[in-house]
Amino acid sequence: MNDLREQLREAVASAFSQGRVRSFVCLEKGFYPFASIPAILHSGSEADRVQLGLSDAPLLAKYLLDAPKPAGIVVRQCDALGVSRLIRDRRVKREDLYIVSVSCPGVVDTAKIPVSPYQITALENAGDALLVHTALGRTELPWASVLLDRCLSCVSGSASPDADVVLEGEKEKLPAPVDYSGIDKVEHMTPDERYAMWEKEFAKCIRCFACRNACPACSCRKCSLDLAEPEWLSPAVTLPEQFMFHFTRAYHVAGRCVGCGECERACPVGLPLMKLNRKFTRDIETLFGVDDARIPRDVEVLGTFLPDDPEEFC
Amino acid sequence: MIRIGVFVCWCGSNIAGTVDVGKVAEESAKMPGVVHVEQNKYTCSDPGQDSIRKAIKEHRLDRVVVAACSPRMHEMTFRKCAASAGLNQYLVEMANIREHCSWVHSDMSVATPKAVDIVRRAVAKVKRSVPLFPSTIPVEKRALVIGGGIAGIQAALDIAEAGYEVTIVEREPTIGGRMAQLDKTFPTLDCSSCILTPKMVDAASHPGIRILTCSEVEDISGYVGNFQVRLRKRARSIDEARCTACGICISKCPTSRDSEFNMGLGTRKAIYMPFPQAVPNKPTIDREICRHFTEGKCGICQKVCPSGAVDFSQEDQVLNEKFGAVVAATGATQFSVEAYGEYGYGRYPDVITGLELERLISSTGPTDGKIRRPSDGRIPRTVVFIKCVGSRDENKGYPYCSKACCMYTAKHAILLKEKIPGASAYVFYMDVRAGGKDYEEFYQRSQEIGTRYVRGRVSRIYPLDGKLIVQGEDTLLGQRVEVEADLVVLAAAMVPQIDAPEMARKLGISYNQYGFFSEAHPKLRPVETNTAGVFLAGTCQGPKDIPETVAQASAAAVKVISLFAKSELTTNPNVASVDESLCSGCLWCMNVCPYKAIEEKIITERAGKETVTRSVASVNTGLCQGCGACTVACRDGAMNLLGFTNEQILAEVEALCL
Amino acid sequence: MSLDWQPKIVGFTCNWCSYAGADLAGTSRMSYPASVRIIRVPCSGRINPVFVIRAFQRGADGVLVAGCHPGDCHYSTGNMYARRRFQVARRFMEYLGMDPARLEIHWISASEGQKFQEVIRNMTDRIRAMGPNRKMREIL
Amino acid sequence: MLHIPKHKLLSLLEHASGSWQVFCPSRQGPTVNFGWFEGMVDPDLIPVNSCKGAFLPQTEELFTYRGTPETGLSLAAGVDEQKPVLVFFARPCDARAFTLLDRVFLEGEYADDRYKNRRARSVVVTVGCKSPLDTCFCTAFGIGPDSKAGSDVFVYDDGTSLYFEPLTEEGAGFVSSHSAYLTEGGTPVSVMEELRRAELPLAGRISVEGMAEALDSMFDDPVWEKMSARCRGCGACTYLCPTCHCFSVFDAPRGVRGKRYRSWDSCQFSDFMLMAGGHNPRPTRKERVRQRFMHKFNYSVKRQGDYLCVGCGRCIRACSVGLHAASALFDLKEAGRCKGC
Amino acid sequence: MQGLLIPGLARIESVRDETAAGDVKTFTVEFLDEKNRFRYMPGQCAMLSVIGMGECMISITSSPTRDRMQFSVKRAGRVTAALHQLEAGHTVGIRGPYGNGFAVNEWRGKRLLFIAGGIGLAPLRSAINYCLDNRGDYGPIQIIYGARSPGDLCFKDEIFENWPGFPDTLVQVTVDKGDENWKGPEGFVPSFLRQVAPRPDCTVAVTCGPPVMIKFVLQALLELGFSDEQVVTTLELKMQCGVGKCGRCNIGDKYVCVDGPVFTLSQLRALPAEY
Repeated sequence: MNDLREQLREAVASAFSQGRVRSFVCLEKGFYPFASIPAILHSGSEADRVQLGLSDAPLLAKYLLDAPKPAGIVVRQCDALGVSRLIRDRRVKREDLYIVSVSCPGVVDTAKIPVSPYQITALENAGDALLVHTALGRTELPWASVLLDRCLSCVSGSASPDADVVLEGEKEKLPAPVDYSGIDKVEHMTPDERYAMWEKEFAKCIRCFACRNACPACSCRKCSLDLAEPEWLSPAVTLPEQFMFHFTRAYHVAGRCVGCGECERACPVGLPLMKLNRKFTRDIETLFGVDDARIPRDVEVLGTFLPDDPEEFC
Repeated sequence: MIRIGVFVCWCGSNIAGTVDVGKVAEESAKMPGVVHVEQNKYTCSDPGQDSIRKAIKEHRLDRVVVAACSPRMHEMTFRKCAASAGLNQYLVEMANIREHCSWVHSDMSVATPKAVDIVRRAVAKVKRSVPLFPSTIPVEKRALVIGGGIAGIQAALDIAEAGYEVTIVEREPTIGGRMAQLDKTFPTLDCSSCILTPKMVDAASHPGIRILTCSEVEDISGYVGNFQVRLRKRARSIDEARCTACGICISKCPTSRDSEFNMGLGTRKAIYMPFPQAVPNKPTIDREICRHFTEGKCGICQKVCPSGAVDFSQEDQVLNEKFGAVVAATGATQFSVEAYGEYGYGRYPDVITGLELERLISSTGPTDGKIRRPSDGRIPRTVVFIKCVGSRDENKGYPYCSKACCMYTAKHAILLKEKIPGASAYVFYMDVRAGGKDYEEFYQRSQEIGTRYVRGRVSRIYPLDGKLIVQGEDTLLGQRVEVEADLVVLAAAMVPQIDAPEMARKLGISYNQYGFFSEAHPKLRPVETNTAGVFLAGTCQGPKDIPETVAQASAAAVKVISLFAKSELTTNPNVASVDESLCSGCLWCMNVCPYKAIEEKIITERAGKETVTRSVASVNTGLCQGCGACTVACRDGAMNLLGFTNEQILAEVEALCL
Repeated sequence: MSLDWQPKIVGFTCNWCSYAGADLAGTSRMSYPASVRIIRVPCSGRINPVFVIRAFQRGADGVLVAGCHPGDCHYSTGNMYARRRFQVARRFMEYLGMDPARLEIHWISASEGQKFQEVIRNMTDRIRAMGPNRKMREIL
Repeated sequence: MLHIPKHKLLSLLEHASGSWQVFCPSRQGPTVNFGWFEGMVDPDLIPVNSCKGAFLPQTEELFTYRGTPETGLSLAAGVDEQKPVLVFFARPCDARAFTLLDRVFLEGEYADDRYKNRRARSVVVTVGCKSPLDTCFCTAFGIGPDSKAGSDVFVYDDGTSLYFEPLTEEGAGFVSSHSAYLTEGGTPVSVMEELRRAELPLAGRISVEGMAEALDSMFDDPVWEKMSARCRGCGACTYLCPTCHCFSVFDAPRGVRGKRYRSWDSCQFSDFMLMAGGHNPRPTRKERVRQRFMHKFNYSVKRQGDYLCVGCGRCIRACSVGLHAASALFDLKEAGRCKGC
Repeated sequence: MQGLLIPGLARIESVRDETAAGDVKTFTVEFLDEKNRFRYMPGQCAMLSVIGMGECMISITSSPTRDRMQFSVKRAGRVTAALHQLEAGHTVGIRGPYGNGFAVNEWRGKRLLFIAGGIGLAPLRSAINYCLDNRGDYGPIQIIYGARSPGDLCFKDEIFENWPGFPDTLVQVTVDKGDENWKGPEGFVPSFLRQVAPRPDCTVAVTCGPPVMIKFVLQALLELGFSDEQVVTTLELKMQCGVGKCGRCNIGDKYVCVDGPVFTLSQLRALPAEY
């Protein structure tokens, strides 16, 4: 663990010293010990700030948009997908990037820890268990029970293929297929029940755009939802507009969502946004025979077709 | 300000009979932007159009809505009318209150409010219309025909006859293509070369036609009327101007290899002419085997050539030329029948393909027209024909029907009997398809002369003392059949050229799952492609026989001619357009464009203090046909379709729902 | 729900097939309920699923999306994209609670005036039975 | 002191909602959110959002209009519910925040009539913070779990009963009008003690001592660059903040009629300041993040004599990249100190 | 109508094209309802609504000493473009007055130097006419006005006929680039200002125009010996409410809408450079 961090630190430092990068996107210690935060380094001397981020680590890919190029970035598998998304969307050029990939045992979701995260003094990855240290003492929790959802169905624990540097550490312990049970639940409701449910959820939405701004698939220079003309979305926060907002957001990432769940993690009022994204992902996989639609491809699923595509219209 | 005029048409009683036109006019007057409303008995009539012109001037109208019939009926009429009054014709919008309203409803109380809605929609849309200006593009009146087979030759001749320059590009040393390899043609049994060679000569001698053999298309860019084409003319090593085609060089050449023209049944020299009537009638040096090139020795041909036409130093030429239209006539090839191991092609020399048989029958062939077995040269007494080899077979070949095989097999059977009296012919078939003028009769004839048609597939062929035992099943009698054959002929399917997809990409046209080029519309635009200015002729579009091929070639020629008949093309201004300030440059729009009309463009702009360069999508208005698929693929709303903008459509939706 | 209530159906039709089909219904005087209001677009590939949501927002009781039959697109492939887009988008609207019957997608050729008539008749009947749409609808 | 068993609380609110618009916390799936009373109330958890929406709704109708500029217009001002607003179970920080919003919307040359109407006759019932979160640091701003500022009624929760202590006339009015549900007797001494003694560990880590003055000279400090680098530019912090009050005004035309709305807006959004000509005085996250914290910890002190932050910790819980009042105050303090050395 | 953010409806009495390009129009308006009328001072602004499109803050270009209220608007964004679409007889919404305005009372007895570029003359025009209508109260008035071309000059009748007619009033007009019938001086305002070199003593210099011009005009004034306190300018920022609540138009702790738009150079120097 720590020696992985050491390797990482060296990788970052040498990237600067070799003049491979002008900036480096990584994680650093945050205000709270449990939550590391994104950082953009500008010189090798800052390399010590680099952290692996055992818990609540935000996704980094999108910081590449503004980082001075060539830019380095530390990626886990989830981030690698995000980077690959941005490359496919031509928002960054691969040649402008220096990708250091670290294999990742999964990221702890402190929301799943029974103690208040803010009381955590330290977290410790002890093989199949997580050790939570607080002022009051030490709690041991089964590893699987504390991971972010995205980690439970990690595309693959192994480091991303096209990295410049691959740092092998502990591998993802339990990559499992995406859990669609949440979607099933909704699908089994009647339309009215579904509508009532979403109405309740969307009523909570404060339209802060945290979901959009956190999403590696939402990288437009100017989001069409911000335009005054044509007004795709009214700034008025009313239920019909909330439906418009969430439909459009989800539709725009349909077939492009990398399944990182950062939108959901970023949502301050806890909307189940992945319930929207995953619906598209699964439909696309089942309808168009795409295997694992989370992986960015050279042709968008909705940007192509098969002569005998299925349809349920009439 | 926006000053919209609304003209509500009675269309006699067609509209006024079921729609309260007065009410519609009254309501229209209240719509935002509307400053003038009038009713006309027949708006499309001269007085009607005059009143529009008058109103445009008197009321300073800058937008016009005509509430009348379908735009498919009269949009052009009213656009011209507005234009004649000095208003940009794209500031006219029609509200279809006849076909979509008065003619489908009888109750005025429901038809009238609906008509009002329809007008409101048109008003809302036209309010957001902007003047559009069709651009005109010049037409380079030279046609490029790719492929010098019968399709290419026919197309070239027709185009040239109309007085336009044509260039035929043929990768072989001669034009003529597959048809030149054939002996006789069904159903008339006239000799192939007898009807083909004159055409070849016509083409060669036609002042308007230039033939580039040993040549290939390397790249095509541009768009209808203005294609930039890069051609490579491979070195022939012969000075065509000097060569008199005396043929001494050929006779003296020490090196030889299997003849492609004879399907490998005979040989040819390193310096050769594919066949005597080749056009141009000049030899070519095959540098792959010529000793001068392989070993640096030899050079006999050069020594013996009386006119000093042999030129080893000749180099490939690259020609960059401009053409206004392209006819793809790249033809098809023969299914590689090795896929059917049970037929033993390749293992047993006396198992041959239809095209090989053509060469054996042909007087210019390796056997001077005598049908002899490749193995021992003996005259075969019993010949088995197997149809649908590679066609109508999803497992080993293709699901489609190769179309010509039934007829040429019938032809082969007939010719066999002619050439070898008393010989017997068996035809294993799945169905006999003889759709076509005189085809059925021709097939009947082949039966009358004793050809035995066995319905069923051949399961196995094996040699047994000098013969080929053909085992199969007669599915009609439901019994196994076994034939002792001297020769087995496989009716190999017509399949696309292996490099067809590559050519399609060069041409920017699409192709089907097998590799045949796709026409713009299977019924209504059979020779056009979805790239304007590129047309299809012959088997590159799908299996065809000669008559069909020639017909399609002439059709393609007509398309080219009518294109050249215009001095310049006016492009439809309802094309996609990019708001570069919004475009993120993801270029996903490129994928969905059926016309390759979107390309990347690098722009430089000020971003705060420094200047930055970034890439955005850019629409080639010459190529764009205005379908709008790209606009929906564009998430940031940067891609819009002029005349059907997002602003307009959203406004229409709103207007209809209010 | 009073029987004389007329649902409001917004119809997006491609110019080459379905709009012409509607025209044909007209020229052949095939009557159908006065529920549908047509917006003409070049191709079903031009129709953005977001337009549909906007229609429901503004008060449509149903939306019809119509284009050339797959394979017959005037622009060769536009309706193929439309088919994919609306296949997933329609399922998604359903998932959000919109009754699927309120959004219909049909392939109507220029020669299918009768089909157009039937589509409108059936759709209108179904929506009449459901009553006015309240979902995603703004109150003015 | 008048009190009511917790399980009877709902019936009290049911009754109250007859003559009041009740704004209170209720459980929404995993979280507790403030919102208009719909038969549910949750007095225990600190809501995710603040209750500023009671007086400054996220979106409100300023007026509706008919007609067009060309054909003539008529306006009709949007009207509020006639019932007065009852904010139930505000937290001391929320209540205090109201007093800060009042300075913005009620004081000075222009009083905001819409805000004023809702605020007038309103009653704020605040519940003592028995179990403050680890993200709470209100004490850093002189507020505490038992602060009464901005409240009309203060409620003590001893776990089984709620004790009502009227602080103002309006408060007293509200309590007496619901005396039917309340029984007299007893003082929740232990709870009061508990509240007084309540410790906020976080408050220890940060102090706003002299922050305003320090910031005077830090407008061009590199710390802003460092802090803002990770900002995702969303509005979560500002929208959940009980004191942020930026809004925008816009029209929603529908044919020949329409509405003019006012909606929350956020200084963190990239085109918050974008001008018609294309000029943007705050083009990057740096300027926007700086604006937010300068406004809270410097500008507002100069304008209204007080910090525009109550230490509720909502931004701490809201921000997905740990850029919040606490971290900012911490970093700014550091930066300020470094300047010294 | 009651309501802080609710405009009063006004009728457009007339619309005048100021520039050849037609990008500046002057609207003369009259409230439909007497009680919406408001008193204002030169330099103050009002929120102009095209109902259904939106609002924008526009400086009042007429002088309170004249009876009709006027606004000169340059086409810049959506709202101003929509405003330009309107004609006499159409309805707009107006609320105000907002902002501090010019300290015309403190100017009494002083010499006044107005320096404007392009549409920047609009707010100054209000003050100029105010001072001219109270001519006796003020010392000599010098007006230096410039524009890109003769066609871009606004209020031509006033700068060429009306104003020069007043006693002790000097109007000097320059254009960046003249045309065939342009007789006057050519050159940018700042350099022209240096040539003219007005005297600083007991003078108030009031300037408004495009940011670049202001930047160099301020330099020039300082060179000419003006002090920060003597120099007055107006600022423009995006505004939504106009009453210091929407939190948009602040520069440091000052809101342009209520503390501005008029600032002395010394006040500006105290503010962070974020505009």
